[in-house]
Amino acid sequence: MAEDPRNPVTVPPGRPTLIAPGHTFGSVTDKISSIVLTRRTPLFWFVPFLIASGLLMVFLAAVAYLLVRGVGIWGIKVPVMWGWAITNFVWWIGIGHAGTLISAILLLLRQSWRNSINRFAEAMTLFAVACAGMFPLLHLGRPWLFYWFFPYPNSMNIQPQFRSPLIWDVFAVSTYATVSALFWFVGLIPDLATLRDRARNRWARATYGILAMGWRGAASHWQKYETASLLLAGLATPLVLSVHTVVSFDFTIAIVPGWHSTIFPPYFVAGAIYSGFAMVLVLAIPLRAMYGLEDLITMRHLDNMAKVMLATGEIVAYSYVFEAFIAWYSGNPFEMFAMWNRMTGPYAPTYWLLIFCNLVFPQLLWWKKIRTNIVWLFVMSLDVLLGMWLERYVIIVVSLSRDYVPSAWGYYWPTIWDVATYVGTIGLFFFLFFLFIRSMPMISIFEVRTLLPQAEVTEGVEK
Amino acid sequence: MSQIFHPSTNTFSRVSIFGGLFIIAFLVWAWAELNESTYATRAKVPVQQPVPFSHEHHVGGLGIDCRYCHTSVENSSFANIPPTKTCMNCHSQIWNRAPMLEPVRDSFRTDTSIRWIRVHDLPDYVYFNHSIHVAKGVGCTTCHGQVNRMPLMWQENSLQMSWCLDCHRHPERFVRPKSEVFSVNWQPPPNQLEMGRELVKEYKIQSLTSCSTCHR
Amino acid sequence: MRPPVYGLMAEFESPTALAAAAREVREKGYRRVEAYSPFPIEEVNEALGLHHNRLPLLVLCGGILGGLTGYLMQYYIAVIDFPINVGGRPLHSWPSFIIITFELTILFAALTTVLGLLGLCGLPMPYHPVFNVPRFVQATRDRFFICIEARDPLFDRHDTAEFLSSLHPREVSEVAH
Amino acid sequence: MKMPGKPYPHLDLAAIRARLASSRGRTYWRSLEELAESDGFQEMLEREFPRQAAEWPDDPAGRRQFLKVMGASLALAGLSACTRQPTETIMPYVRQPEAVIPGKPLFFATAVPHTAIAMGVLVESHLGRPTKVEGNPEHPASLGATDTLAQASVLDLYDPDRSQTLTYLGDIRPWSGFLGAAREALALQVPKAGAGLRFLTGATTSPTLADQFRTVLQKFPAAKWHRYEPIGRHATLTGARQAFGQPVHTYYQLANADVILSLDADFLGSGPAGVRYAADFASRRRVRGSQTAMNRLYVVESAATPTGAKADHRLPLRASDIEAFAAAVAAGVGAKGVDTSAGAAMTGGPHAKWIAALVKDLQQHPGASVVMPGIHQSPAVHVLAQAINIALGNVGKTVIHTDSLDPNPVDDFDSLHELVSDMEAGKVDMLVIVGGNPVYNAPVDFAFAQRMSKVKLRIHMGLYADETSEFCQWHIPEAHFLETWSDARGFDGTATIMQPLIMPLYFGRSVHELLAAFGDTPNQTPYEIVKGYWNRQHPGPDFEDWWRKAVHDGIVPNTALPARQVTFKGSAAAPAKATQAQGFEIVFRPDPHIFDGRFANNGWLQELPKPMTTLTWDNAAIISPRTAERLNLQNEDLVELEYRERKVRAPIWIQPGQPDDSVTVHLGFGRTRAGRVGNGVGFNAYLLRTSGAPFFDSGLEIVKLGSKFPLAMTQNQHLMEGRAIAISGNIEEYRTNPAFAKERAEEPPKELTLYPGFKYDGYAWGMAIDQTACVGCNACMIACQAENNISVVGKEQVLMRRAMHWIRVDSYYQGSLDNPEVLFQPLPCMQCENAPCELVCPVQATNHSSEGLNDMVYNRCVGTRYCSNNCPYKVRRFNFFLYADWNTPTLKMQRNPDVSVRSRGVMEKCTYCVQRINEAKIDAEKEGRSVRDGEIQTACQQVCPAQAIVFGDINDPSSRVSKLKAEKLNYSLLADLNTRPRTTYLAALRNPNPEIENS
Repeated sequence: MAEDPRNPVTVPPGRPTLIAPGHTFGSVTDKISSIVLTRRTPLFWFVPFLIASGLLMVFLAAVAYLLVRGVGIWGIKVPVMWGWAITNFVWWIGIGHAGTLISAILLLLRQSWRNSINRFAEAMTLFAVACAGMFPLLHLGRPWLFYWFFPYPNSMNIQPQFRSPLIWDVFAVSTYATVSALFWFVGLIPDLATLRDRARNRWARATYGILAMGWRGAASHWQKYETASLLLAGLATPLVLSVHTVVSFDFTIAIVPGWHSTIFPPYFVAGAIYSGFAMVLVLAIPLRAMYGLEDLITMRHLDNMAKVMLATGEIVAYSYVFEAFIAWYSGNPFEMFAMWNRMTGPYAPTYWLLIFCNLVFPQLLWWKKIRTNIVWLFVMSLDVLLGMWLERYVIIVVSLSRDYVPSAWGYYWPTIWDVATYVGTIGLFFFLFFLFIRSMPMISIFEVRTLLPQAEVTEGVEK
Repeated sequence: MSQIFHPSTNTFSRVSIFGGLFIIAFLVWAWAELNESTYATRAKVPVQQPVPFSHEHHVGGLGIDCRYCHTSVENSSFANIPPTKTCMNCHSQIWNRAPMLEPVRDSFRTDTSIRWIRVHDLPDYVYFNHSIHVAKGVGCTTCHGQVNRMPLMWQENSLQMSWCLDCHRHPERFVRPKSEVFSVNWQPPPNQLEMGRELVKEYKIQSLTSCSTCHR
Repeated sequence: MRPPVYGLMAEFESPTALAAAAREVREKGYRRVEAYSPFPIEEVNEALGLHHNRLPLLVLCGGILGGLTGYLMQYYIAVIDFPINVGGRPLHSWPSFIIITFELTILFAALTTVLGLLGLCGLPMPYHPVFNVPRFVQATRDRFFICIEARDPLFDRHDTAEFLSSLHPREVSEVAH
Repeated sequence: MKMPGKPYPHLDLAAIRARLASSRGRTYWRSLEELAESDGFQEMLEREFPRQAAEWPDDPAGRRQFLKVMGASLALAGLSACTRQPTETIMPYVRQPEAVIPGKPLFFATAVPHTAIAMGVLVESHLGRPTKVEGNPEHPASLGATDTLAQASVLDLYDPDRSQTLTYLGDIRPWSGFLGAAREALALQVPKAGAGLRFLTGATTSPTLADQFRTVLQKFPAAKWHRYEPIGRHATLTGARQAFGQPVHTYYQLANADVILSLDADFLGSGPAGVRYAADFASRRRVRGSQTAMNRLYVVESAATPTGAKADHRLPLRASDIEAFAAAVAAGVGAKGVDTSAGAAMTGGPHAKWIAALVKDLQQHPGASVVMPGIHQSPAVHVLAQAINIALGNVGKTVIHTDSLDPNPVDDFDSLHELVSDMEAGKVDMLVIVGGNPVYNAPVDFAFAQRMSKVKLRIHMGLYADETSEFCQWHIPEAHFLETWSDARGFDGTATIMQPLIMPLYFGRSVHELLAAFGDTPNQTPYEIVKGYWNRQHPGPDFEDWWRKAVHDGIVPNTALPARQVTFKGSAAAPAKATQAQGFEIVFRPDPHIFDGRFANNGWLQELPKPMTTLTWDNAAIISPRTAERLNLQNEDLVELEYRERKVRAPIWIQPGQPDDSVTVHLGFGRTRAGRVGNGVGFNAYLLRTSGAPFFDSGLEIVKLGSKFPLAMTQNQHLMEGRAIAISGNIEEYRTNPAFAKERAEEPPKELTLYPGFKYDGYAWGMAIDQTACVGCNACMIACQAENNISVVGKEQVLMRRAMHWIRVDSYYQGSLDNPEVLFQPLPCMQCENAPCELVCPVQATNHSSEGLNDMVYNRCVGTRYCSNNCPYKVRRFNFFLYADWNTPTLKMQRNPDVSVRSRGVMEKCTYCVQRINEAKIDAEKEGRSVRDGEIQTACQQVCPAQAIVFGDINDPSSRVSKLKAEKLNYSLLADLNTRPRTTYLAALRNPNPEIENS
C-alpha cells in the first residue's frame, strides 16, 4: 500500500516484537480472516474433525445407554459414590480457567501479548465448561429432575438447599459459563464486522452481519466498548478465581478425610490455571503450525505461557507438600491415615504417577531451552493435563475408598462406560473447537492490529 | 459496498433481543399454570363411575351420614369404599329393579367387586391418614368440598403438596369443632381464626411439616 | 425536514492522519462528527471530546441488585418460606449464603455491562447510512474515516466538502441516507 | 492381619466368565423370556468387554427399560405430563368381613416349622396378604423374637418359582386324577397289606400327621414310613439311645446357667431353639450399673460360628478332636459310666491348662452349668456330654430330659438306608415322598435317584418341582405353611395349631390332604383333619371355645412335655479311635441361611451375608489362614476337593478362627432345579457326603486349579485399624473403670459450637444397641428387608458393593489370626442430630424431622449420592439400577403397603421404621395420650432374639432407651466428629476366666 509521507512506519526502540515485522493492518486482517473465509477447507482440518466427531458419537452412545440403564453402568459403589464423572467435571472446569484468565486478568495487567491468544483461549474455555457442565447432570440418579436445582415457584413449596456445595456449583458454573460467553462474544463483535465486510458469499455476509449487530467501528462506540471490556475483565477476574474455589468446596465442606481441608481453594485455583495453560499450549502449538501463524503466536507467547505453567505448577507442588505435612501435623488419625493410604494404599501407583506428572517432570520448565522447544512444550502440556486429571481422581476416589468405618471400605474401578463418557467429552470438546476455528477468527484481529507499530499515533496531540 | 440489510432490520433485531426474554418468561409461566391447572390436578372434574352414584341425592337429599358408607374413616388411614352389601341394604328393597343399579345387583349376585374409579388419588409416596384428621377436627368438606352438592363425585381441591401445607402450617384457619366434622353444610364462622386458635389448643393440634409426616 | 444526505465522509490511511483530521474538524466547530477506525484510538476519542460514559454506574447498580436478590432469595427460602432443620444447622446460615450472593452479583453486573453497552451504542443496528459509502468496508480493515453529519448546524454540502478535502484525505464522499 | 480385599487392579476374565456363568441373582425378579434374553446379552457383553460384567445387574430388560426412559424424558418435554397420574380403580368387598378394617393390618398366630420343630409367630396381614412374620411373645421358642428363616418364609410363600400345578410325567392333571391313580395303586397294595408301599417324609412333630400315619399304617400294616432329614437330629438321637436306652429329647435352660460349655454346638440364633437360647444366654450378660454378674461361655468348635464369637473362651479344634476333648472334660469332672481314655490325648496336649481351668470352673458351678454337644458331632460326644451334665448335677436344673417330640423317632440315615435297600431289592411298588428332596440331599453312597428308578409308582409332594420330582411320575405342589392348616410342637413340646393366612396361591395341597387320600376319608379338608384330631383330644362341649383360644393364642395349653427322670446306662460306644490325620478333615455344615438347600430359591436368604464371612450368593471351602499359607492359597482361588474318589470344585475362603487342616463346606448349594434364584448358585457339597461320615471325616485332598472364582462379600475389611469403632472390654475392666468406652470415644462437649442447637421438645427418638448381647445372627438385616421393601440386587451387584440392606452387622477381628476375638456391631442409620448427609443434599431430599429423625424423602431425591459420600458410617444405600421388581404380581403382594417402593436413581436408608412410629403416634393421639415406652418397636428390635436393640423416646427419662443411654458403657460411634448420633452403643463385655487369661 502506498505509504503516507506524513506517518512513516517506524518501530519505536524498545517496543516488544509480539508480531513478526513486516505486517500491516491489511495483512494481519487478511491473514486471519482468510482462515475462515477461504473457499476450501484444508485436509489438516478435516482429519482431526472427523476423529472428534467419531468420539462425539461414542459420547452420545454412552449417554443414551446411561439414561436407559442408570448410573449403575459406571464403576461407582458404596463407599466410592463419585468416580470418573466428578473427576472429569473438575478437570474440565479447571481447564476452562485459562481462557477467561488470559483475557481478563492479563488485560487488567496490560499484558499485550495476550492479544493474539485470548480469542481461542476463551473459546477453549467455553467448550471446556460445556463439557464440564455435562457431568453434574449426567451423574444424577434421575437426571430428568435436574431443574430441582434451581429455585422456582412450584406446587411442592420446596426449594433448593443453599447450604449444599452442589447448589453453589450450579450457580458458580452457570454464572461462569454465561459471563465467559458474554466476554467472548463482546470481544468478537468488531471481528465479526470485519468478516461481514470481507465475506464474498452473501449468506456469510448476512450471518456475520447479524452477529456483528451493525458494528461500524465508530469512535464513540470504541470508547464505550473499551470501558465495557475493562468492566467485564474486572468482573471476570474475581469470578474465575471463585469458580474453582467453589468447586473445591464440594470437597472441603464434606467431612471425608482427605477432602476436609482449608488449603483446597487456592490449590485448586492454581491447579486449574496450571491445566488451563497446558490445554492452551496443546491447542496453540499445532494450530500455529497448521495455519502458519508463527508470526502472530510467536515463541515469546509460548515462553510466557510456559512460565505461567511453571509458576502455578510450583504453587500446586507446594500444596501437595503441605497437604502431607498438615495431615501429619494435625495428629488426626483419620487424616494421617488418608494421606498414608494415598502413598501406600491400593491406589498408590496413581498417587506417585500424579506426583511425577505435576511435581517432578514440569521442573524442566526452569530451562529456557525446554520452554522454547515446541516438542518439549507439547509433551509437557500433555503431561500436566494427565497429572491434573490424576490429582482429582486421587482426591475423590482414594479418599472415599477408605474413610471412617473400615467395614465399609471398598475399591472403585472404572467400567468401559466411565471411559467412554470421558473420551466422549474430549470428542465433544474438539468437535466444537474445530467448528470454531473454521467459522470464527481464532485470533482477535482488531487487538492484533493494535500491536502493530503503525497503530501508534506518532505526532503529539497538542499543537 | 451496498447495504446488506434493509433499514427495518434495525427494529427487528432490537425487538428480537427483548422479545426473547419475554418468550422465555412466557414458557415458564405456562409451565407453572399447567402444573396447577385442573388438567394436571383433575380438580373440579366430575368422574364417570360404573354406577352414577349421587352424593347429592344420598347425602344432601336423604341425609345419610358419611360414616354409614365410609365406615373406617374414624379408625383407619383409609375411609373405606362401602361393600356392595351396604348398597343392597336399601336397594334390595327400594329401586330394586332400577336398570341403573344393575351393576350393583350383578356384583352382589356374582360376588365380584364393583370397579369404582378413584376420585381422590394421592401419589403412592404420600401417606395420608383419614382417622387422625377427623379426630383433630378437620371436617370432611374441608378437603372433599360439599359432597351434598355433587351429583357425580369430583375432587374439590388440587391435592398438591402446597395445598396440604396450607393447612399443616395454619390449622387454625380450617379446623372446626369435632361435633361438626361430619356436617356437610358447616361453614366457617366469621370468627374462624380465633375459634380455630382455641380448638388448636384444645385438640392439641400440632403443625406437622416434617417430611416423614407424609413421606416414607 | 430531512436533509438530502446523511453527511460527508473523508477517508484516511493512518491513525495519525485520522487523529489530526479529527482535531481540525473539532476546531472548525463541527460537533456532529463521528470517526471510524478498525481499532480503538485514544487520541481520536480525545480529539472528538469523548471522555466519560454512564456504563460503570449502570454496572454498579446491576451488581448491587444481583447481590440483594441473591441473599434475600436465600434468606426467604431458608428462613421464612419453609424453615427446615438441615443437619442441625441454623436456618439463617449466612456463611453458606455468601457464595450465591457473590455469584449473582457478578452475573447481574455482567449482564448489565453487555446490555448497557448495546443500549448506549444503540446496537444492534445492522443498517446504517455510512454503509452506503462503497469504500467503508475498509473501515474494518485498514482505513480510517471521519464523517460530518448533515444534522450539524455548520454543515454545508459544499463548504464542508471543501474543508474536508483540505485535510488531505484519500478521498471525500457523500453519505446517502 | 489383613483381610485381603479385592486385588487392585482386579481384572480377571476367566473369573468374570465364571461369575457370569455362576449366578442368576436378580433374574429372580424377571420373567423367563427376559431371562433368556439376558443370558444372550451377558454372553455378548462377556465377548465385548468382560471387565464390564459386574456392572450389569443381570438382565437388561432392554426394550422396556428404554421405553421407561423415553417415558421419563417425554414427561420432561411434555411439561406437566409428569405430574398427572394414571387413573386407578378401587374394588371394595362385596360383603366385608367384620374383622377387616381396610388400612389396618391384622395379626394371626401360627408357627414356623424348622425341621418340623415349631417357633410360634404372629403374621401381619394386610387385606388378606401376609406381609411380615413377627415372634409370638407367648411362645417359649420365640418370646416375641424370630430368626432369619422365619423372616424369610414370607418370601417363599410368594416365590413365583414355586410349583403351581399337579403334574403326571410333566402333564397337568387335576387332583381327582391323582386320587384315582392313587386308588388304583393302593388297590394292588390291599392284598399284600401294603408291603410295597413306602412313605418318605422329613422329620415331623405334627400330632395330627402322626395320627394320620397311624391310621394309614393300620390299614396297610406292611407299609413303612421312612423319615430323612439331611441335617437331622441323628447324633442327638443315637447318643440318647446309647446313653439312656431310649430316644430321650434334651433341651437346656440357659437362663439358669452360670457356666456354659459348647462342644461344637452353634446354639445361638440357629437351630429350632436358637432364638430362645440366645434370649436366655443374653439375659445373663446384661451388665447394668452395679449389676456386674455375667455367665461365662466356653466354646470348643470346628468352624468359626457366631456362638464361638460370643465365647469368653474359644478353642478351635478339628471336629474329630472334639470327642477326645469331651472325654478329657468328662474325666476331669469324674463322669461315671463312660470311657474317657480318649481324653488322655488332650490332657497331655497343649490345651491341658485350658481344660483344667474349664473343669474347675464347671465344678464350681454344679447344677448351674451346661455342657451342650453340637448336632454335627458324633453320638459319642453326646453321650459324654450327658454324662458330664449328670456328673455336674445339671439334670433337671439346666438340662431337661423329656419324651421325644416325635412319637416314634427314627434315625435319618438308618431309615433312609432301609428304604434304599428295599428299593434296590425291588420290594417297593409305590413310594410317596412328602416334602423332602432326597435325590439332591441323600448321601451319595445311597445313589438314591438310580435306586428310586426301580420303584414302579413314584409320587413327590413339594413346594418346588425340584431334583426329586424330576425322577417321579407324579408331582403334587405342596401348600406353604402359611397357606394351610397343620400343627407342630416346639422344642419343649408345646404344640401350636398352624392356621392359614391366605388361600393357596398356587393350588398347593397340604400333607394332611395327601395322607387322607390313603385313608378312608380322601376328601377331608386340612381344616377338618386338624380340627378333627384336636377334637378327639379335647372332646366335650367347650371344644369350640378351647379351639378358638388355642388357634388365637398360637399355643395349645399344657402341651409342653413334662421333664422326665432317666437313668444313665453308660455308653455302648467304642472308645474314640485316635484320629490318624491323613489328608485334611472335611466338615459338612448346613448353610446358615439356606440351610440344607430347601431355601435356595429365597433371594433374601441368598443375599443375606453369612455370619463372620459376610459371604453372599455362594458357599466356599473355608480353611484357616495357616492352612492357606501352607497350601499357598488365596481367597477366591478355585480348588478341587477330592474325598473318597469323589470330586467337587470350590472357591477358597480363608477364615480366621477356623481350625487348621480342616475344611468346612456348607451344604445346600449347587441346586439344579431350585428355581431362577437358586439354580447353579455355589457348589453342591452333598456330592462328597456319605452316610458313613455325614458331618465330618478326614481324608480330603485339596488340588489348586489356578483359576479364580469371585466371592461376593459385603465386608472386605475386618480390622478396626486401631480406631474406636466397636469398643469392647473385660468385666474386670468395667468393674475398675465403668466409663472406659466413653473415654475411648472422645465425645466433644455439647457446648462446643458456634451455633445454638435445635430444640427437640415432644418426642425425640433414639436407639441403643447392646454389643454384649448381639449374637451376630443377622436376623435384624432380613427383618428390616421384609419390613421396608428392600430389594434383592444379585451377586454381580453385591460384588460391586451395592447390597441394599439398611442395617448391617459388621464383624471385627482382634487378637491372633488363628483364633481372633470377634465383635459384632449392628449398624443402622445413626440418625445424627448434626447429620453430615443433610448438609450436602442440594434438594432437601434428606433433612431432620421435628422428632430428630433423619428423614429420607425418596420422591424428592435426584440421586447426587453426595449424602452417601459424606456419611461417615456409610449406611445409605443407592438404587444404581431399577432394583425393585415392578412386574411380578406375587412379589408385589408381599410388599409392606406402608413403605414406598423405591425407584431407580434414588437414595434410601433406615428411618427407625418411621411408618411404625407414625402409626403409633396416630393411635396415641386419637386416644389423647402420648406414645407408651415400648409401644413402638423397630423391625430390627422386634426380631432380635437377644434384645440387643432398644428403641424409644430419649426425652422420656423413664424409657428403657434413656436408661441404657445413661449407662456408663454407652458411647457414640465416631463421637469425635460431633455428628451427635441418636443411635448409640453399649460396649461389648466379656467375662474371661482369669486362670486362662493369665496363662
